[in-house]
Amino acid sequence: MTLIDETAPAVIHSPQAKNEPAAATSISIAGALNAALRDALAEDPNVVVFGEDVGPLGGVFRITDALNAEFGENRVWDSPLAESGIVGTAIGMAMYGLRPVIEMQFDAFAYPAFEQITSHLAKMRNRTKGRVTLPIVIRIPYAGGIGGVEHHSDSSEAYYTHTPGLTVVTPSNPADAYSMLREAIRSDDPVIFLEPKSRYWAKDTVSLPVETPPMNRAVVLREGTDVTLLAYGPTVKTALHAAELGAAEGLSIEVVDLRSLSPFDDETVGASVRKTSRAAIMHEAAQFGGYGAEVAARVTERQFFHLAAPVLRITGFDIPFPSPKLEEHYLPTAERVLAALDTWEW
Amino acid sequence: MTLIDETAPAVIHSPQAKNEPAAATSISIAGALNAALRDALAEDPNVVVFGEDVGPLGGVFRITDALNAEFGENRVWDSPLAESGIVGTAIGMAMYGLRPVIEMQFDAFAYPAFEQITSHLAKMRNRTKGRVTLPIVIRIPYAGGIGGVEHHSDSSEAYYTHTPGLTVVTPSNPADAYSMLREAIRSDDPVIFLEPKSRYWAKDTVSLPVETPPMNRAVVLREGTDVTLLAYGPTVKTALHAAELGAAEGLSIEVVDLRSLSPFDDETVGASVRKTSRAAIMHEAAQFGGYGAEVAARVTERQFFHLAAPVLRITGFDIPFPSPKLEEHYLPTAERVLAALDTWEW
Amino acid sequence: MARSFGRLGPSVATLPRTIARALAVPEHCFMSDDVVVPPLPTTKPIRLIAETGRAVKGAQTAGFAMPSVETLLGLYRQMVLARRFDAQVTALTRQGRLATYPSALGQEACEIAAVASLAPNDWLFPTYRDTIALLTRGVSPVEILSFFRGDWHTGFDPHAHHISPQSTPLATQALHAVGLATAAKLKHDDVVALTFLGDGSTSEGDAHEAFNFASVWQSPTVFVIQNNQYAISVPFSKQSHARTLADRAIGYGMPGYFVDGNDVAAMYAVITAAVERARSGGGPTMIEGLTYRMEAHTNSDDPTRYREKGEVAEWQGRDPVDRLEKYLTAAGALTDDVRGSIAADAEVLAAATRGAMNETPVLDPLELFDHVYSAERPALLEQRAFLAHELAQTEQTLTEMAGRA
Amino acid sequence: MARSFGRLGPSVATLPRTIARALAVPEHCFMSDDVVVPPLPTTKPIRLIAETGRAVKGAQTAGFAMPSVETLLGLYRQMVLARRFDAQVTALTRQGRLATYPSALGQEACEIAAVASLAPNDWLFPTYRDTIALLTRGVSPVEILSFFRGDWHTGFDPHAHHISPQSTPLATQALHAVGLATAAKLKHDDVVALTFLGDGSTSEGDAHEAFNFASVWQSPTVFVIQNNQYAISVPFSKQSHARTLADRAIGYGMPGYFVDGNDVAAMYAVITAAVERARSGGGPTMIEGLTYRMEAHTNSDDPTRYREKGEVAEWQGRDPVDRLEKYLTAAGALTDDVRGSIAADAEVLAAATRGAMNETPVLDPLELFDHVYSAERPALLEQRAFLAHELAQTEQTLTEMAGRA
Ligand SMILES: Cc1ncc(C[n+]2csc(CCOP(=O)(O)OP(=O)(O)O)c2C)c(N)n1
Ligand SMILES: Cc1ncc(C[n+]2csc(CCOP(=O)(O)OP(=O)(O)O)c2C)c(N)n1
Ligand SMILES: [Mg+2]
Ligand SMILES: [Mg+2]
Repeated sequence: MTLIDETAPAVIHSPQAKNEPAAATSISIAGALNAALRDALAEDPNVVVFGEDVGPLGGVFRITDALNAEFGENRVWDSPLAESGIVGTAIGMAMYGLRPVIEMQFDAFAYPAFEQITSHLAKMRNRTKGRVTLPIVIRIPYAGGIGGVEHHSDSSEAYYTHTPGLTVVTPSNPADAYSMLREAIRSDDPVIFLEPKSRYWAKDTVSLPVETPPMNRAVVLREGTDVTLLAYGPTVKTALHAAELGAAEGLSIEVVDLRSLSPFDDETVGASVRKTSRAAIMHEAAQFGGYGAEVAARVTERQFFHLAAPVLRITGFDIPFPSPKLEEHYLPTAERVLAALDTWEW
Repeated sequence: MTLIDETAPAVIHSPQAKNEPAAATSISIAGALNAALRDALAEDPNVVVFGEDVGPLGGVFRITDALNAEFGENRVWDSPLAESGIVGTAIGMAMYGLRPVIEMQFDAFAYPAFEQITSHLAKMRNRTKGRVTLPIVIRIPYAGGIGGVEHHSDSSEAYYTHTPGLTVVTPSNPADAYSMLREAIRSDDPVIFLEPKSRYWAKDTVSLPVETPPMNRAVVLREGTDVTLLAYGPTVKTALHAAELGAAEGLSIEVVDLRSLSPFDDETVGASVRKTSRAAIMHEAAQFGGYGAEVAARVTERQFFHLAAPVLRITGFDIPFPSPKLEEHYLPTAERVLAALDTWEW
Repeated sequence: MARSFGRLGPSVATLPRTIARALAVPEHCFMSDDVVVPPLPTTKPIRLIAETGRAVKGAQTAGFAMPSVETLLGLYRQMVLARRFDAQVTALTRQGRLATYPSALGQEACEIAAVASLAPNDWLFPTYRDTIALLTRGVSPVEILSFFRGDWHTGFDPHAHHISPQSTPLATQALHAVGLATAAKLKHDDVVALTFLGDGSTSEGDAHEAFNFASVWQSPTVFVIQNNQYAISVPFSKQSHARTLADRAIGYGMPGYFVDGNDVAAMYAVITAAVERARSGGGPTMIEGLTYRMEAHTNSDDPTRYREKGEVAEWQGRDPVDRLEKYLTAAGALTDDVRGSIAADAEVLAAATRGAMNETPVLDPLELFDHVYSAERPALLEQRAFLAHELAQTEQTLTEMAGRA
Repeated sequence: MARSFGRLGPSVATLPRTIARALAVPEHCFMSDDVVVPPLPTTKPIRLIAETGRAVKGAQTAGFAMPSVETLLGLYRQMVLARRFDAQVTALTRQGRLATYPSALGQEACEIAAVASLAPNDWLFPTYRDTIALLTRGVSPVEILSFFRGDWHTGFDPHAHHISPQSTPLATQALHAVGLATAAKLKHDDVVALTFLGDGSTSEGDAHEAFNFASVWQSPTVFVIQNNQYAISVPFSKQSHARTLADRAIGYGMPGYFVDGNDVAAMYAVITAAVERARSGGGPTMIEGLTYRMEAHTNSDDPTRYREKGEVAEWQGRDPVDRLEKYLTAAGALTDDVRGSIAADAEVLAAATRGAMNETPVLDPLELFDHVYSAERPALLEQRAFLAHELAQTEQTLTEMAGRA
């Protein structure tokens, strides 16, 4: 195999212009991510996509579907099977001006790249006083809910959010998936782009290209007055469901989709908590040292005298992610949210 | 090189019997760790020690000093230079009944082993319903304060404490260093044994062998009534210093050495916080998503109505660990502790 | 260890250390005293039975001798059973009874030859692909399939079978194999560890580290690389630029063999020799079996996206079971009777497998908390109590609903 | 790319693909069309100048031609300057002016030959050991030593010099080199990436992944392994069981060369050929230079714990600078005048280095927050403000104390 493919189509695809949006259609998160990659590849010749099975197969989740055929082997290709190699070579490419968008096939399979991510990707800008920037997006399908066998359902966000130098975001719906991935690719900082794999096929009616709020901002998805329920990625749907159930019981739950895990949008969250005076955070990852700990700690630090009760965490248990037949007992549910809210003295 | 060394001394070294303790002598943390390894090697023929430079050199911090000569190449040896290989082969050895004690040369150089640690070491017992246990100790010199160049001063505890299946402990003084390492080696679970490298040469008068409280318990090092100051590893000394300074200002600070990061000793900490009604946690790692977040979150969850103020975090900044000439500005100091306590309304 | 060195197939004997040295470069600098310098693996795979079913003579055998007809008949039986089992499991997976199943259809020669080469005390380190190897080693269908059905991560007792859990993180298990083999060596035990690896997984850093640790420590480890030419969708040509993967062996100072992975006779002869060599203190060996993954990667894969039907058809013509069948039939060992009785056994196995998978497993969600640590943790007991309470409530609700209905 | 393939030294020409193939095994299965099959590297290192200072003839040159006297004189000058610089920095470190310094004393031939082989647009990926390579490429002493003094992690502009930051995490930089070279290839730019690796670091998984990615992608990368026979205290015999590290090349289908790393003529000839080959589309090359680390690993190391003085003395007798000096003197190129003027330049460099290191750097702690992200983060600005406040208070206290005194 030679990388240079002289037969690749030379056509430059122009992304749909912003002022003439396509008609609204029903699109899944997977479809929106695919569209975002296609538009980014078309717009910027420095964008390249590579990783395991992202070529002709289109990725095991089909997020890169048809891109190899459309843009050729020089823009979208299958690499050898080695995650440290994928991240490490992406770093070298970014040093030369490319903007690699790489895929880790599943959450737990990004761990072999941990050294490249923590010691180089996250630190390069800092090490070089801003002289070397690494505009790289690492796409990671994460979390459970699809009945995956072991190592296919980890929620690894806490490892990345604790690492200074990384930006960590996660969309929960098709419009954000498109808009946030485009923004991540345009970012000059490395972005860990966490894709909630159980939500890949969730659809919404969207007209692409779409621009949603900046990816570093949280968004209030549903207003409420009694409690602020913070969620992200795969738990957003559950949070909205909990709010429905709560409403039926007369509880007014405000649902905030964090979207950006690092940085954390203190402003939006703070405003909501000051309004409701109670907060809870949901995630699938184990609770101990999970992302929810940071959320609980900083919300408490900043809003202590507005809080009527301790911040609750509705999360996975402190155990390895279970096998397919048992994951339903692990994953946080709307019922668990309500049960948790019930533990507060009101 | 053949591993089997028929010329190795066949002598079995008997550890000093518990009922005849040696006379108390001045010993450093490094010396205590070395003694613990020696006694463990002598006591249990299944204990083996290997890693980078742990043989004739005795490790770059001399923690394995003289053990190679004393126990021979079959018990204490230099491995090839590959951290994933070291952890991965230790796993296979433990499956066969050995109790490997392995060294990662510096905190950031454990990252290449991250997949072996998270996907196998932490999960093996669970994957096999308890049928395969991995009694492995990974010793990791961690944190800053020694003027190390980049990648030599990371505080990586949050990565390990968030990983279910791992036990994570860190001593702050020679007696604990000895006792906790002995206990870690006896444990049937994998233990991440974090050694505060800036404190390696701190001495105390101890008579070995010494048995301190179980390694899963926190210890109140100094009693106080106004605030509970939680610290571990390298920050314990700073915490005690802060308590001195506080006392001079009329502030009674209770200092708790956590010792065990996972599990967290809710009982000891809870009792202290209920007494003082205020708590602060110190660590060198970056604050965002750091171990202090878990401590703040769970202390708040469990003691909310006993707390007069939010739990404070006195930690590193959310930046990569600085170069030697700038680390003093990064590391938490006793002055910062007092300044932080000053931000509370009393 | 006062053991003699093992043989590793007559014509692939290890060379004496007659290599020219740099003047003035001390010997220890670049070669230790017991380095064995094998010749480069051939690029024509070692083969004992041709596709026609006839015995191969000459250079391509690399001097390996044909296993006895009894041995081959035993291998044949295992291959037929394994294939029937594999087909049954694939069918059950299509019916939705299993969460996933990576079939080894077409790879039976590699799988069975490897297992057959091991003594009971030896250890096997399989991947997700090597289910039929577990079967052949005696793990029961339900214990095996518990993992793929999704009951628990590992359904069998590794210590009872000397088989590690099937590894999903690629190449990681190779290091475990090296570690276990080294531990056995340190204890002077007669134990060899054999690990499977896929072609794709050889690209991982862990594969390299395993090869290197094994050779530096001269650990009794056998690496069996099943080069089935695909890593999910990625063809071997995008995985490696080398002539063969077996060529890697020279860089570790260990013998490497490139073998026709669809010829069970050749695989058995080479692996047996390697196991014997490891057993007798001769260190590790790398063996590449060239084979083909006939099925999709797993049931959720769509191979039409990345490979031509013609290619699959071509490899159908190189089927490992057919080939052996022809040979044994010509040798007069595989009579219709024998064939019939093996086929009948295979049906019994398939029926037992179906039966086992048609039963609904009884799982206790509270067991989730029981195997995380050896000692109880108060915080985990709290979480366990929470789930117990939730389950009790659900139970109660269900009872109430049933009462009302 | 319509470029011609590069030469890689006459006698080590790449073989045509005349390798026997398996019958019935489709060609694409185990070898792609442009695989180059080099012969195994020799185990006697390639050498052009003997330790006596005389030119080597015959097989040991592997057909590589002696560089011109002008070229060698240039290399000599750089080696002398580098050695003087290295000695000066070691002395400054002993005086406590630097936090740490890993000396490359004895490895000048590898370091200087590699840098000299590169064109300005090519990129260098050095490790902590390769400081004199940076010097030779034109980075100023203060920009280099800023890292070792502890001012900041990287003191120079990588883009200005086409040199990546000196890498501490072992072998990681090799992947960066492959990535950069691949990007340049994709952009049809005439850029080669050269990375240094230590013998110890070849044991890391990343080294393997870098070799493999480079060969699969045919990226214009040159791997220069400085086998100085120690990884801190661990001798090479505990690092690898292979004949030579260059033997690894065959397993990636790339040319590998085992070279006398204390012979700058040989290192220069082989690396230059590899760079040229990469430049003209011929893909990556692996080169092992056998050399010796004369100093301790760093100033905080104590080599008496793990190696004999005799061994060091032996290698002193193989000094790379001495050897070249003899050759050039015999060739009449190195007159006392020339030698004197080079020595004088070296003293100027040493003085400048001393001067630079005797100045106290002015560091702004607040800059700690300025380069973590491209965009400002409110929470980080809060932390910055906290430190600013703390610094101002300290300042004020100092002023007050000074006022009182
Ligand atoms: C570390 C890691 N990365 C990625 C994956 C996802 N994955 C599972 S199987 C597979 C292909 C493996 O190919 P190969 O090693 O050839 O084995 P085969 O499936 O062909 O038997 C990939 C990429 C994984 N399981 N582990
Ligand atoms: C991933 C990693 N592990 C461990 C270390 C600690 N360490 C620094 S240098 C060194 C030895 C490296 O030896 P070698 O690659 O031969 O290079 P040399 O120092 O001899 O130039 C070690 C173990 C490190 N820097 N990075
Ligand atoms: Mg495969
Ligand atoms: Mg070295």
